[in-house]
Amino acid sequence: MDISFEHSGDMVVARVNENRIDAAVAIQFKDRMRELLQTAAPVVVLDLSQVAFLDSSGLGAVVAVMKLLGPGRRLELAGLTPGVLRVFRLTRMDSVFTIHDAAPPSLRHAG
Amino acid sequence: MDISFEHSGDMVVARVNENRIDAAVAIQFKDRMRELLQTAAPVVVLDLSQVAFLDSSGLGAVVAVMKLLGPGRRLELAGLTPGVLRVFRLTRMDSVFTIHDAAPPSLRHAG
Amino acid sequence: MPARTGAQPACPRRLRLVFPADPLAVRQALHDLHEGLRDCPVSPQCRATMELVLAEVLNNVVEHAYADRGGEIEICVQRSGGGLVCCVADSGRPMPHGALPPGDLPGTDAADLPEGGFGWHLIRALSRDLDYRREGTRNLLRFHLPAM
Amino acid sequence: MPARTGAQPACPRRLRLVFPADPLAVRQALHDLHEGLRDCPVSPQCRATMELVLAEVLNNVVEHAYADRGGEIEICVQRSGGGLVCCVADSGRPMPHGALPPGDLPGTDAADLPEGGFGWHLIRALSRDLDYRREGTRNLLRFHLPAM
Ligand SMILES: Nc1ncnc2c1ncn2[C@@H]1O[C@H](COP(=O)(O)OP(=O)(O)O)[C@@H](O)[C@H]1O
Ligand SMILES: Nc1ncnc2c1ncn2[C@@H]1O[C@H](COP(=O)(O)OP(=O)(O)O)[C@@H](O)[C@H]1O
Repeated sequence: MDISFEHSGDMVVARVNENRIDAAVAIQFKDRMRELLQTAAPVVVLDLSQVAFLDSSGLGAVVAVMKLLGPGRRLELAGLTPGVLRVFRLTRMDSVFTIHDAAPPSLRHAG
Repeated sequence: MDISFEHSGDMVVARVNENRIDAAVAIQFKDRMRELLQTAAPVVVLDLSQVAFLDSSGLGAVVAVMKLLGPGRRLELAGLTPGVLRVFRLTRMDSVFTIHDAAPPSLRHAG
Repeated sequence: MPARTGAQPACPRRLRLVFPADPLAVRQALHDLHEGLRDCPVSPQCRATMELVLAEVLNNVVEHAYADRGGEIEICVQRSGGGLVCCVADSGRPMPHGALPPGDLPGTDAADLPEGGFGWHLIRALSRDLDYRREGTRNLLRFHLPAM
Repeated sequence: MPARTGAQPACPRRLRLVFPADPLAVRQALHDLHEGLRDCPVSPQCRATMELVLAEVLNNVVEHAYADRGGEIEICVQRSGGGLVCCVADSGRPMPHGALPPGDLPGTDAADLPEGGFGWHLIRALSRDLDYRREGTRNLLRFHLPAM
Protein backbone atom coordinates (compact mmCIF):
# COMPACT_ATOMS: atom_id res chain seq x y z
CA MET A 1 0.00 0.00 0.00
CA ASP A 2 1.79 3.08 -1.30
CA ILE A 3 0.86 6.21 0.68
CA SER A 4 3.13 9.25 0.61
CA PHE A 5 3.16 11.95 3.27
CA GLU A 6 3.87 15.65 2.86
CA HIS A 7 3.98 18.17 5.71
CA SER A 8 2.84 21.74 5.19
CA GLY A 9 2.59 23.91 8.31
CA ASP A 10 0.27 22.32 10.86
CA MET A 11 -1.22 20.11 8.20
CA VAL A 12 -0.12 16.82 6.71
CA VAL A 13 -1.28 15.53 3.34
CA ALA A 14 -1.48 11.75 2.91
CA ARG A 15 -1.66 10.82 -0.73
CA VAL A 16 -2.87 7.33 -1.60
CA ASN A 17 -0.89 6.22 -4.64
CA GLU A 18 -3.17 3.32 -5.44
CA ASN A 19 -6.03 2.70 -7.83
CA ARG A 20 -8.26 0.92 -5.37
CA ILE A 21 -9.11 0.81 -1.69
CA ASP A 22 -11.08 -2.43 -1.57
CA ALA A 23 -11.51 -5.47 0.67
CA ALA A 24 -8.13 -6.85 -0.45
CA VAL A 25 -6.21 -3.85 0.92
CA ALA A 26 -8.49 -2.20 3.50
CA ILE A 27 -6.50 -3.58 6.44
CA GLN A 28 -3.17 -2.63 4.85
CA PHE A 29 -4.52 0.87 4.26
CA LYS A 30 -5.51 1.22 7.92
CA ASP A 31 -2.20 -0.20 9.19
CA ARG A 32 -0.10 1.99 6.94
CA MET A 33 -2.05 5.11 7.92
CA ARG A 34 -1.70 4.23 11.59
CA GLU A 35 2.09 4.13 11.21
CA LEU A 36 2.26 7.36 9.29
CA LEU A 37 -0.04 9.19 11.70
CA GLN A 38 2.48 9.04 14.54
CA THR A 39 3.12 12.63 13.45
CA ALA A 40 1.40 15.31 15.55
CA ALA A 41 -0.21 17.48 12.84
CA PRO A 42 -3.70 18.56 13.95
CA VAL A 43 -5.16 18.36 10.42
CA VAL A 44 -4.67 15.36 8.13
CA VAL A 45 -5.83 15.69 4.54
CA LEU A 46 -6.33 12.40 2.74
CA ASP A 47 -5.70 12.89 -0.97
CA LEU A 48 -7.79 10.31 -2.82
CA SER A 49 -7.27 11.72 -6.31
CA GLN A 50 -5.51 8.53 -7.51
CA VAL A 51 -8.22 6.23 -6.16
CA ALA A 52 -10.74 5.29 -8.84
CA PHE A 53 -12.50 2.60 -6.81
CA LEU A 54 -13.48 2.37 -3.16
CA ASP A 55 -16.00 -0.11 -1.78
CA SER A 56 -17.63 -0.27 1.65
CA SER A 57 -14.57 -2.02 3.10
CA GLY A 58 -12.49 0.93 1.94
CA LEU A 59 -15.04 3.35 3.33
CA GLY A 60 -14.93 1.53 6.67
CA ALA A 61 -11.14 1.81 6.67
CA VAL A 62 -11.29 5.58 6.07
CA VAL A 63 -13.73 5.90 8.99
CA ALA A 64 -11.42 3.79 11.14
CA VAL A 65 -8.51 6.12 10.36
CA MET A 66 -10.61 9.12 11.36
CA LYS A 67 -11.33 7.43 14.69
CA LEU A 68 -7.62 6.64 15.17
CA LEU A 69 -6.89 10.36 15.08
CA GLY A 70 -8.97 10.90 18.19
CA PRO A 71 -10.88 13.99 19.21
CA GLY A 72 -8.04 16.57 19.05
CA ARG A 73 -7.29 16.06 15.35
CA ARG A 74 -9.24 16.18 12.12
CA LEU A 75 -9.28 14.01 8.96
CA GLU A 76 -10.34 15.83 5.79
CA LEU A 77 -10.75 14.39 2.31
CA ALA A 78 -9.63 15.82 -1.01
CA GLY A 79 -9.56 14.93 -4.68
CA LEU A 80 -12.43 12.42 -4.62
CA THR A 81 -13.04 10.82 -8.01
CA PRO A 82 -16.70 10.44 -9.09
CA GLY A 83 -16.91 6.76 -8.14
CA VAL A 84 -15.49 7.38 -4.68
CA LEU A 85 -17.67 10.42 -4.06
CA ARG A 86 -20.72 8.36 -4.97
CA VAL A 87 -19.98 5.85 -2.19
CA PHE A 88 -19.66 8.67 0.38
CA ARG A 89 -22.94 10.23 -0.83
CA LEU A 90 -24.96 6.99 -0.89
CA THR A 91 -23.89 6.11 2.65
CA ARG A 92 -24.35 9.69 3.95
CA MET A 93 -20.72 9.70 5.06
CA ASP A 94 -20.26 12.89 3.01
CA SER A 95 -21.95 14.60 5.98
CA VAL A 96 -19.36 13.27 8.41
CA PHE A 97 -16.20 14.39 6.61
CA THR A 98 -15.01 17.74 5.35
CA ILE A 99 -14.62 17.06 1.64
CA HIS A 100 -12.52 19.46 -0.41
CA ASP A 101 -13.42 19.86 -4.06
CA ALA A 102 -9.98 19.73 -5.56
CA ALA A 103 -6.53 18.35 -4.85
CA PRO A 104 -5.25 19.17 -1.36
CA PRO A 105 -4.01 22.77 -0.86
CA SER A 106 -0.35 21.90 -0.42
CA LEU A 107 -0.27 20.16 -3.79
CA ARG A 108 -2.31 22.85 -5.50
CA HIS A 109 0.61 25.29 -5.19
CA ALA A 110 3.00 22.78 -6.73
CA GLY A 111 0.78 21.88 -9.71
CA MET B 1 8.85 -4.85 -15.01
CA ASP B 2 11.44 -3.99 -12.39
CA ILE B 3 14.99 -4.78 -13.57
CA SER B 4 17.96 -3.09 -11.94
CA PHE B 5 21.38 -2.70 -13.55
CA GLU B 6 24.78 -2.67 -11.94
CA HIS B 7 28.06 -2.16 -13.75
CA SER B 8 31.23 -3.88 -12.64
CA GLY B 9 34.25 -3.55 -14.90
CA ASP B 10 33.43 -4.79 -18.40
CA MET B 11 30.43 -6.66 -17.08
CA VAL B 12 26.89 -5.57 -16.33
CA VAL B 13 24.54 -7.43 -14.01
CA ALA B 14 20.81 -7.17 -14.76
CA ARG B 15 18.77 -8.24 -11.78
CA VAL B 16 15.13 -9.12 -12.37
CA ASN B 17 13.24 -7.94 -9.29
CA GLU B 18 10.10 -9.88 -10.12
CA ASN B 19 8.62 -13.19 -9.03
CA ARG B 20 7.60 -14.35 -12.47
CA ILE B 21 8.60 -14.10 -16.10
CA ASP B 22 5.47 -15.45 -17.74
CA ALA B 23 3.26 -14.77 -20.77
CA ALA B 24 1.79 -11.69 -19.07
CA VAL B 25 5.16 -9.92 -18.88
CA ALA B 26 7.42 -11.61 -21.46
CA ILE B 27 7.14 -8.68 -23.89
CA GLN B 28 7.72 -6.12 -21.14
CA PHE B 29 10.79 -8.07 -20.04
CA LYS B 30 12.22 -8.03 -23.56
CA ASP B 31 11.44 -4.34 -24.08
CA ARG B 32 12.93 -3.28 -20.77
CA MET B 33 16.09 -5.33 -21.37
CA ARG B 34 16.43 -3.83 -24.86
CA GLU B 35 16.39 -0.32 -23.33
CA LEU B 36 18.86 -1.18 -20.62
CA LEU B 37 21.24 -2.95 -23.00
CA GLN B 38 22.13 0.26 -24.83
CA THR B 39 25.23 0.03 -22.62
CA ALA B 40 28.32 -1.39 -24.29
CA ALA B 41 29.45 -4.01 -21.73
CA PRO B 42 30.62 -7.16 -23.52
CA VAL B 43 29.26 -9.52 -20.84
CA VAL B 44 25.73 -9.25 -19.47
CA VAL B 45 24.83 -11.42 -16.48
CA LEU B 46 21.11 -11.91 -15.94
CA ASP B 47 20.45 -12.42 -12.24
CA LEU B 48 17.30 -14.56 -11.95
CA SER B 49 17.56 -15.25 -8.22
CA GLN B 50 14.26 -13.47 -7.51
CA VAL B 51 12.36 -15.32 -10.23
CA ALA B 52 10.50 -18.33 -8.84
CA PHE B 53 8.50 -19.02 -12.01
CA LEU B 54 9.39 -18.89 -15.68
CA ASP B 55 7.34 -20.51 -18.44
CA SER B 56 8.18 -21.08 -22.10
CA SER B 57 7.14 -17.50 -22.95
CA GLY B 58 9.68 -16.29 -20.40
CA LEU B 59 12.28 -18.68 -21.77
CA GLY B 60 11.61 -17.36 -25.28
CA ALA B 61 12.08 -13.81 -24.00
CA VAL B 62 15.45 -14.68 -22.44
CA VAL B 63 16.55 -16.22 -25.75
CA ALA B 64 15.35 -13.12 -27.59
CA VAL B 65 17.47 -10.92 -25.30
CA MET B 66 20.52 -13.08 -26.02
CA LYS B 67 19.92 -12.55 -29.75
CA LEU B 68 19.51 -8.80 -29.22
CA LEU B 69 23.06 -8.67 -27.87
CA GLY B 70 24.45 -9.82 -31.19
CA PRO B 71 27.61 -11.85 -31.85
CA GLY B 72 30.15 -9.55 -30.08
CA ARG B 73 28.53 -9.80 -26.63
CA ARG B 74 27.52 -12.58 -24.27
CA LEU B 75 24.46 -13.20 -22.05
CA GLU B 76 25.12 -15.36 -18.99
CA LEU B 77 22.63 -16.53 -16.38
CA ALA B 78 23.00 -16.61 -12.61
CA GLY B 79 21.00 -17.44 -9.51
CA LEU B 80 18.50 -19.78 -11.18
CA THR B 81 15.89 -21.09 -8.75
CA PRO B 82 14.99 -24.80 -9.02
CA GLY B 83 11.77 -24.17 -11.00
CA VAL B 84 13.54 -21.94 -13.51
CA LEU B 85 16.51 -24.28 -13.88
CA ARG B 86 14.10 -27.14 -14.62
CA VAL B 87 12.65 -25.27 -17.61
CA PHE B 88 16.14 -24.65 -19.02
CA ARG B 89 17.06 -28.33 -18.53
CA LEU B 90 13.86 -29.79 -20.02
CA THR B 91 14.22 -27.66 -23.15
CA ARG B 92 17.99 -28.24 -23.43
CA MET B 93 18.55 -24.51 -23.31
CA ASP B 94 20.93 -25.12 -20.43
CA SER B 95 23.41 -26.13 -23.15
CA VAL B 96 23.04 -22.80 -24.92
CA PHE B 97 23.70 -20.46 -21.98
CA THR B 98 26.53 -20.19 -19.51
CA ILE B 99 24.74 -20.77 -16.22
CA HIS B 100 26.48 -19.70 -13.00
CA ASP B 101 25.68 -21.65 -9.89
CA ALA B 102 25.27 -18.78 -7.48
CA ALA B 103 24.37 -15.12 -7.43
CA PRO B 104 26.31 -13.03 -9.96
CA PRO B 105 29.94 -12.30 -9.01
CA SER B 106 29.49 -8.56 -8.52
CA LEU B 107 26.83 -9.15 -5.90
CA ARG B 108 28.73 -11.98 -4.23
CA HIS B 109 31.34 -9.51 -2.98
CA ALA B 110 28.66 -7.27 -1.52
CA GLY B 111 26.74 -10.03 0.23
CA MET C 1 -0.62 -6.13 -22.67
CA PRO C 2 0.28 -8.94 -25.01
CA ALA C 3 -3.32 -10.21 -25.03
CA ARG C 4 -5.79 -8.80 -27.51
CA THR C 5 -3.06 -7.74 -29.90
CA GLY C 6 -4.86 -7.62 -33.19
CA ALA C 7 -8.07 -8.49 -31.40
CA GLN C 8 -11.39 -7.75 -33.03
CA PRO C 9 -13.90 -5.97 -30.83
CA ALA C 10 -16.38 -8.56 -29.66
CA CYS C 11 -19.12 -8.35 -27.09
CA PRO C 12 -19.78 -11.77 -25.58
CA ARG C 13 -23.40 -12.85 -25.23
CA ARG C 14 -22.76 -13.78 -21.65
CA LEU C 15 -19.85 -13.66 -19.22
CA ARG C 16 -19.31 -16.41 -16.70
CA LEU C 17 -16.62 -16.71 -14.02
CA VAL C 18 -15.88 -19.28 -11.32
CA PHE C 19 -13.24 -18.40 -8.74
CA PRO C 20 -12.29 -18.89 -5.10
CA ALA C 21 -13.82 -16.80 -2.29
CA ASP C 22 -10.69 -14.74 -1.67
CA PRO C 23 -10.24 -10.93 -1.85
CA LEU C 24 -7.60 -11.00 -4.60
CA ALA C 25 -9.58 -13.43 -6.73
CA VAL C 26 -12.61 -11.17 -6.26
CA ARG C 27 -10.56 -8.23 -7.46
CA GLN C 28 -9.44 -10.11 -10.55
CA ALA C 29 -13.03 -11.22 -11.26
CA LEU C 30 -14.25 -7.61 -11.13
CA HIS C 31 -11.43 -6.64 -13.47
CA ASP C 32 -12.27 -9.50 -15.86
CA LEU C 33 -15.94 -8.51 -16.02
CA HIS C 34 -15.09 -4.85 -16.54
CA GLU C 35 -12.74 -5.81 -19.39
CA GLY C 36 -15.12 -8.41 -20.76
CA LEU C 37 -17.78 -5.74 -21.33
CA ARG C 38 -15.33 -3.34 -22.95
CA ASP C 39 -16.64 -3.85 -26.47
CA CYS C 40 -20.29 -4.02 -25.38
CA PRO C 41 -22.94 -1.33 -25.72
CA VAL C 42 -23.01 -0.81 -21.95
CA SER C 43 -22.23 2.66 -20.57
CA PRO C 44 -19.13 3.29 -18.43
CA GLN C 45 -21.51 4.34 -15.61
CA CYS C 46 -23.33 1.03 -15.78
CA ARG C 47 -20.03 -0.87 -15.73
CA ALA C 48 -18.84 1.18 -12.73
CA THR C 49 -22.11 0.41 -10.93
CA MET C 50 -21.69 -3.28 -11.71
CA GLU C 51 -18.18 -3.19 -10.27
CA LEU C 52 -19.35 -1.59 -7.01
CA VAL C 53 -22.49 -3.70 -6.50
CA LEU C 54 -20.68 -6.95 -7.30
CA ALA C 55 -17.79 -5.94 -5.03
CA GLU C 56 -20.25 -5.57 -2.15
CA VAL C 57 -22.05 -8.81 -2.92
CA LEU C 58 -18.79 -10.73 -3.30
CA ASN C 59 -17.15 -9.28 -0.21
CA ASN C 60 -20.17 -10.45 1.77
CA VAL C 61 -19.95 -13.93 0.29
CA VAL C 62 -16.23 -14.10 1.21
CA GLU C 63 -16.71 -12.71 4.73
CA HIS C 64 -20.13 -13.94 5.77
CA ALA C 65 -21.37 -16.83 3.60
CA TYR C 66 -17.95 -18.51 3.63
CA ALA C 67 -16.79 -16.80 6.87
CA ASP C 68 -13.29 -16.25 5.37
CA ARG C 69 -12.85 -20.01 5.05
CA GLY C 70 -12.85 -20.03 1.25
CA GLY C 71 -15.09 -21.78 -1.26
CA GLU C 72 -16.30 -21.40 -4.81
CA ILE C 73 -18.15 -18.41 -6.26
CA GLU C 74 -19.87 -18.36 -9.64
CA ILE C 75 -20.96 -15.20 -11.47
CA CYS C 76 -22.97 -14.68 -14.64
CA VAL C 77 -23.46 -11.32 -16.30
CA GLN C 78 -25.77 -10.90 -19.28
CA ARG C 79 -26.84 -7.80 -21.17
CA SER C 80 -30.48 -6.84 -20.99
CA GLY C 81 -31.61 -3.69 -22.76
CA GLY C 82 -28.79 -1.24 -22.17
CA GLY C 83 -28.40 -2.66 -18.66
CA LEU C 84 -27.17 -5.88 -17.12
CA VAL C 85 -28.56 -8.90 -15.30
CA CYS C 86 -26.16 -10.37 -12.75
CA CYS C 87 -26.30 -13.74 -10.96
CA VAL C 88 -24.07 -14.79 -8.10
CA ALA C 89 -24.02 -18.30 -6.62
CA ASP C 90 -22.13 -19.67 -3.64
CA SER C 91 -22.25 -22.78 -1.45
CA GLY C 92 -21.76 -20.99 1.86
CA ARG C 93 -24.17 -20.67 4.71
CA PRO C 94 -27.59 -19.17 4.04
CA MET C 95 -28.54 -15.53 4.64
CA PRO C 96 -29.58 -14.80 8.22
CA HIS C 97 -33.32 -15.67 8.61
CA GLY C 98 -33.27 -16.98 5.03
CA ALA C 99 -33.74 -13.51 3.61
CA LEU C 100 -31.72 -10.54 2.39
CA PRO C 101 -30.50 -8.12 5.07
CA PRO C 102 -32.63 -4.94 5.09
CA GLY C 103 -29.69 -2.70 4.29
CA ASP C 104 -30.57 0.04 6.75
CA LEU C 105 -27.90 2.68 6.93
CA PRO C 106 -25.96 2.71 10.19
CA GLY C 107 -26.22 6.05 12.04
CA THR C 108 -23.66 8.82 11.61
CA ASP C 109 -23.38 9.67 15.28
CA ALA C 110 -20.00 11.39 15.57
CA ALA C 111 -19.32 9.68 18.90
CA ASP C 112 -19.67 6.20 17.45
CA LEU C 113 -19.08 6.17 13.73
CA PRO C 114 -19.78 2.88 11.94
CA GLU C 115 -16.91 1.10 10.16
CA GLY C 116 -19.16 -1.41 8.43
CA GLY C 117 -22.73 -2.32 7.66
CA PHE C 118 -22.91 -0.26 4.45
CA GLY C 119 -22.80 -3.18 2.02
CA TRP C 120 -26.45 -4.12 1.59
CA HIS C 121 -27.48 -0.49 1.59
CA LEU C 122 -25.27 0.14 -1.45
CA ILE C 123 -26.46 -3.03 -3.17
CA ARG C 124 -30.12 -2.10 -2.65
CA ALA C 125 -29.58 1.53 -3.64
CA LEU C 126 -27.97 0.67 -6.97
CA SER C 127 -29.75 -2.50 -8.12
CA ARG C 128 -33.30 -3.39 -9.21
CA ASP C 129 -35.34 -6.60 -8.87
CA LEU C 130 -33.02 -8.04 -6.26
CA ASP C 131 -33.90 -11.69 -5.72
CA TYR C 132 -32.43 -14.19 -3.24
CA ARG C 133 -33.10 -17.91 -3.15
CA ARG C 134 -31.58 -20.82 -1.27
CA GLU C 135 -31.49 -23.84 -3.56
CA GLY C 136 -30.27 -26.98 -1.81
CA THR C 137 -26.89 -25.99 -0.41
CA ARG C 138 -26.44 -22.95 -2.64
CA ASN C 139 -27.25 -19.27 -2.31
CA LEU C 140 -28.52 -17.74 -5.54
CA LEU C 141 -28.66 -13.97 -5.89
CA ARG C 142 -29.95 -12.21 -8.97
CA PHE C 143 -30.37 -8.54 -9.74
CA HIS C 144 -30.71 -6.05 -12.52
CA LEU C 145 -28.58 -2.97 -13.16
CA PRO C 146 -30.46 -0.42 -15.24
CA ALA C 147 -28.96 1.32 -18.28
CA MET C 148 -27.46 4.65 -17.22
CA MET D 1 -4.18 -10.89 3.63
CA PRO D 2 -7.52 -10.34 5.28
CA ALA D 3 -8.93 -13.57 3.82
CA ARG D 4 -8.49 -16.81 5.68
CA THR D 5 -8.12 -15.08 9.03
CA GLY D 6 -9.10 -17.75 11.44
CA ALA D 7 -9.48 -20.15 8.53
CA GLN D 8 -9.51 -23.88 9.18
CA PRO D 9 -7.24 -25.91 6.92
CA ALA D 10 -9.48 -27.52 4.33
CA CYS D 11 -8.61 -29.42 1.20
CA PRO D 12 -11.41 -29.12 -1.35
CA ARG D 13 -12.51 -32.30 -3.10
CA ARG D 14 -12.24 -30.55 -6.43
CA LEU D 15 -11.21 -27.10 -7.67
CA ARG D 16 -12.99 -25.49 -10.57
CA LEU D 17 -12.29 -22.14 -12.24
CA VAL D 18 -13.84 -20.29 -15.16
CA PHE D 19 -12.06 -17.18 -16.43
CA PRO D 20 -11.33 -15.18 -19.58
CA ALA D 21 -8.55 -16.14 -21.99
CA ASP D 22 -6.22 -13.31 -21.00
CA PRO D 23 -2.65 -13.51 -19.61
CA LEU D 24 -3.45 -11.76 -16.33
CA ALA D 25 -6.54 -13.88 -15.69
CA VAL D 26 -4.39 -16.95 -16.43
CA ARG D 27 -1.87 -15.77 -13.88
CA GLN D 28 -4.57 -15.32 -11.25
CA ALA D 29 -6.03 -18.76 -12.06
CA LEU D 30 -2.64 -20.40 -11.53
CA HIS D 31 -2.31 -18.54 -8.25
CA ASP D 32 -5.82 -19.59 -7.17
CA LEU D 33 -5.11 -23.26 -7.89
CA HIS D 34 -1.78 -23.14 -6.11
CA GLU D 35 -3.45 -21.57 -3.07
CA GLY D 36 -6.48 -23.84 -3.31
CA LEU D 37 -4.26 -26.90 -2.88
CA ARG D 38 -2.36 -25.41 0.05
CA ASP D 39 -4.04 -27.54 2.68
CA CYS D 40 -4.04 -30.67 0.51
CA PRO D 41 -1.73 -33.69 0.75
CA VAL D 42 -0.04 -32.77 -2.54
CA SER D 43 3.71 -32.15 -2.56
CA PRO D 44 5.14 -28.70 -3.35
CA GLN D 45 6.90 -30.29 -6.36
CA CYS D 46 3.60 -31.58 -7.72
CA ARG D 47 2.00 -28.17 -7.27
CA ALA D 48 4.95 -26.50 -9.03
CA THR D 49 4.62 -28.97 -11.91
CA MET D 50 0.90 -28.24 -12.10
CA GLU D 51 1.63 -24.53 -12.30
CA LEU D 52 4.10 -24.96 -15.15
CA VAL D 53 2.11 -27.48 -17.19
CA LEU D 54 -1.14 -25.52 -16.83
CA ALA D 55 0.69 -22.28 -17.69
CA GLU D 56 1.83 -23.86 -20.97
CA VAL D 57 -1.60 -25.31 -21.74
CA LEU D 58 -3.37 -22.04 -20.94
CA ASN D 59 -0.92 -19.83 -22.81
CA ASN D 60 -1.57 -21.96 -25.87
CA VAL D 61 -5.33 -21.65 -25.45
CA VAL D 62 -5.00 -17.85 -25.17
CA GLU D 63 -2.60 -17.50 -28.11
CA HIS D 64 -3.62 -20.28 -30.48
CA ALA D 65 -7.10 -21.64 -29.72
CA TYR D 66 -8.50 -18.13 -29.17
CA ALA D 67 -5.82 -16.37 -31.24
CA ASP D 68 -5.59 -13.56 -28.64
CA ARG D 69 -9.24 -12.67 -29.27
CA GLY D 70 -10.44 -13.74 -25.81
CA GLY D 71 -13.01 -16.32 -24.75
CA GLU D 72 -13.83 -18.53 -21.80
CA ILE D 73 -11.54 -21.15 -20.23
CA GLU D 74 -12.65 -23.74 -17.69
CA ILE D 75 -10.29 -25.74 -15.46
CA CYS D 76 -10.90 -28.62 -13.07
CA VAL D 77 -8.27 -30.05 -10.78
CA GLN D 78 -8.91 -33.13 -8.69
CA ARG D 79 -6.64 -35.14 -6.43
CA SER D 80 -5.87 -38.69 -7.45
CA GLY D 81 -3.50 -40.72 -5.31
CA GLY D 82 -0.83 -38.24 -4.29
CA GLY D 83 -1.06 -36.66 -7.74
CA LEU D 84 -3.57 -34.58 -9.66
CA VAL D 85 -5.92 -34.95 -12.59
CA CYS D 86 -6.39 -31.73 -14.58
CA CYS D 87 -9.03 -30.88 -17.19
CA VAL D 88 -9.00 -27.79 -19.38
CA ALA D 89 -11.86 -26.82 -21.71
CA ASP D 90 -12.13 -23.98 -24.22
CA SER D 91 -14.37 -23.03 -27.12
CA GLY D 92 -11.61 -21.87 -29.45
CA ARG D 93 -10.53 -23.42 -32.69
CA PRO D 94 -9.50 -27.07 -32.74
CA MET D 95 -5.93 -28.34 -32.55
CA PRO D 96 -4.15 -28.42 -35.91
CA HIS D 97 -5.06 -31.73 -37.68
CA GLY D 98 -7.43 -32.50 -34.79
CA ALA D 99 -4.60 -33.86 -32.67
CA LEU D 100 -2.09 -32.72 -30.09
CA PRO D 101 1.13 -31.16 -31.46
CA PRO D 102 4.03 -33.64 -31.24
CA GLY D 103 6.05 -31.41 -28.94
CA ASP D 104 9.37 -31.94 -30.68
CA LEU D 105 12.08 -29.75 -29.25
CA PRO D 106 13.25 -27.00 -31.60
CA GLY D 107 16.99 -27.21 -32.42
CA THR D 108 19.61 -25.32 -30.42
CA ASP D 109 21.59 -24.17 -33.44
CA ALA D 110 23.50 -21.13 -32.13
CA ALA D 111 22.98 -19.30 -35.42
CA ASP D 112 19.19 -19.50 -35.21
CA LEU D 113 18.02 -20.00 -31.65
CA PRO D 114 14.28 -20.66 -31.20
CA GLU D 115 12.19 -18.18 -29.20
CA GLY D 116 9.14 -20.45 -29.04
CA GLY D 117 7.84 -23.92 -29.71
CA PHE D 118 8.79 -25.29 -26.27
CA GLY D 119 5.25 -25.45 -24.86
CA TRP D 120 4.03 -28.89 -25.90
CA HIS D 121 7.41 -30.40 -25.19
CA LEU D 122 7.17 -29.26 -21.56
CA ILE D 123 3.56 -30.41 -21.28
CA ARG D 124 4.41 -33.86 -22.63
CA ALA D 125 7.57 -34.16 -20.53
CA LEU D 126 5.80 -33.45 -17.26
CA SER D 127 2.33 -34.99 -17.67
CA ARG D 128 0.96 -38.53 -18.05
CA ASP D 129 -2.09 -39.91 -19.90
CA LEU D 130 -2.49 -36.77 -21.97
CA ASP D 131 -5.84 -36.90 -23.76
CA TYR D 132 -7.36 -34.45 -26.26
CA ARG D 133 -10.88 -34.51 -27.61
CA ARG D 134 -12.96 -32.11 -29.65
CA GLU D 135 -16.55 -32.23 -28.42
CA GLY D 136 -18.91 -30.11 -30.49
CA THR D 137 -17.34 -26.66 -30.44
CA ARG D 138 -15.14 -27.32 -27.40
CA ASN D 139 -11.59 -28.53 -26.90
CA LEU D 140 -11.22 -30.87 -23.94
CA LEU D 141 -7.79 -31.65 -22.60
CA ARG D 142 -7.14 -33.99 -19.73
CA PHE D 143 -3.93 -35.16 -18.10
CA HIS D 144 -2.46 -36.63 -14.99
CA LEU D 145 0.38 -35.25 -12.86
CA PRO D 146 2.06 -37.97 -10.84
CA ALA D 147 2.81 -37.65 -7.14
CA MET D 148 6.37 -36.44 -6.66
N1 LIG E 1 -23.77 -13.32 1.75
C1 LIG E 1 -24.12 -13.35 3.05
N2 LIG E 1 -24.30 -14.51 3.69
C2 LIG E 1 -24.61 -14.52 4.98
N3 LIG E 1 -24.80 -13.42 5.74
C3 LIG E 1 -24.63 -12.23 5.18
C4 LIG E 1 -24.30 -12.13 3.81
N4 LIG E 1 -24.22 -10.83 3.50
C5 LIG E 1 -24.51 -10.16 4.64
N5 LIG E 1 -24.74 -10.97 5.65
C6 LIG E 1 -25.11 -10.52 7.03
O1 LIG E 1 -25.72 -9.23 6.90
C7 LIG E 1 -24.99 -8.22 7.64
C8 LIG E 1 -25.01 -6.88 6.90
O2 LIG E 1 -24.20 -6.93 5.74
P1 LIG E 1 -23.57 -5.61 5.13
O3 LIG E 1 -24.64 -4.57 4.97
O4 LIG E 1 -22.83 -5.94 3.87
O5 LIG E 1 -22.53 -5.09 6.20
P2 LIG E 1 -21.11 -5.70 6.68
O6 LIG E 1 -20.74 -6.80 5.74
O7 LIG E 1 -20.20 -4.52 6.57
O8 LIG E 1 -21.35 -6.16 8.08
C9 LIG E 1 -23.62 -8.81 7.84
O9 LIG E 1 -22.96 -8.30 8.95
C10 LIG E 1 -23.90 -10.32 7.92
O10 LIG E 1 -24.27 -10.67 9.23
N1 LIG F 1 -4.53 -24.95 -27.82
C1 LIG F 1 -4.14 -24.92 -29.11
N2 LIG F 1 -5.07 -24.75 -30.07
C2 LIG F 1 -4.67 -24.69 -31.36
N3 LIG F 1 -3.39 -24.80 -31.77
C3 LIG F 1 -2.43 -24.98 -30.88
C4 LIG F 1 -2.77 -25.06 -29.49
N4 LIG F 1 -1.63 -25.26 -28.82
C5 LIG F 1 -0.64 -25.31 -29.72
N5 LIG F 1 -1.11 -25.13 -30.99
C6 LIG F 1 -0.25 -25.15 -32.22
O1 LIG F 1 0.90 -25.95 -31.91
C7 LIG F 1 2.12 -25.21 -32.07
C8 LIG F 1 3.16 -25.61 -31.03
O2 LIG F 1 2.79 -25.17 -29.72
P1 LIG F 1 3.88 -24.92 -28.59
O3 LIG F 1 4.75 -26.13 -28.49
O4 LIG F 1 3.20 -24.53 -27.33
O5 LIG F 1 4.77 -23.71 -29.11
P2 LIG F 1 4.41 -22.16 -29.27
O6 LIG F 1 3.10 -21.91 -28.63
O7 LIG F 1 5.55 -21.49 -28.55
O8 LIG F 1 4.40 -21.93 -30.74
C9 LIG F 1 1.69 -23.75 -31.98
O9 LIG F 1 2.56 -22.88 -32.65
C10 LIG F 1 0.29 -23.78 -32.59
O10 LIG F 1 0.34 -23.71 -33.98
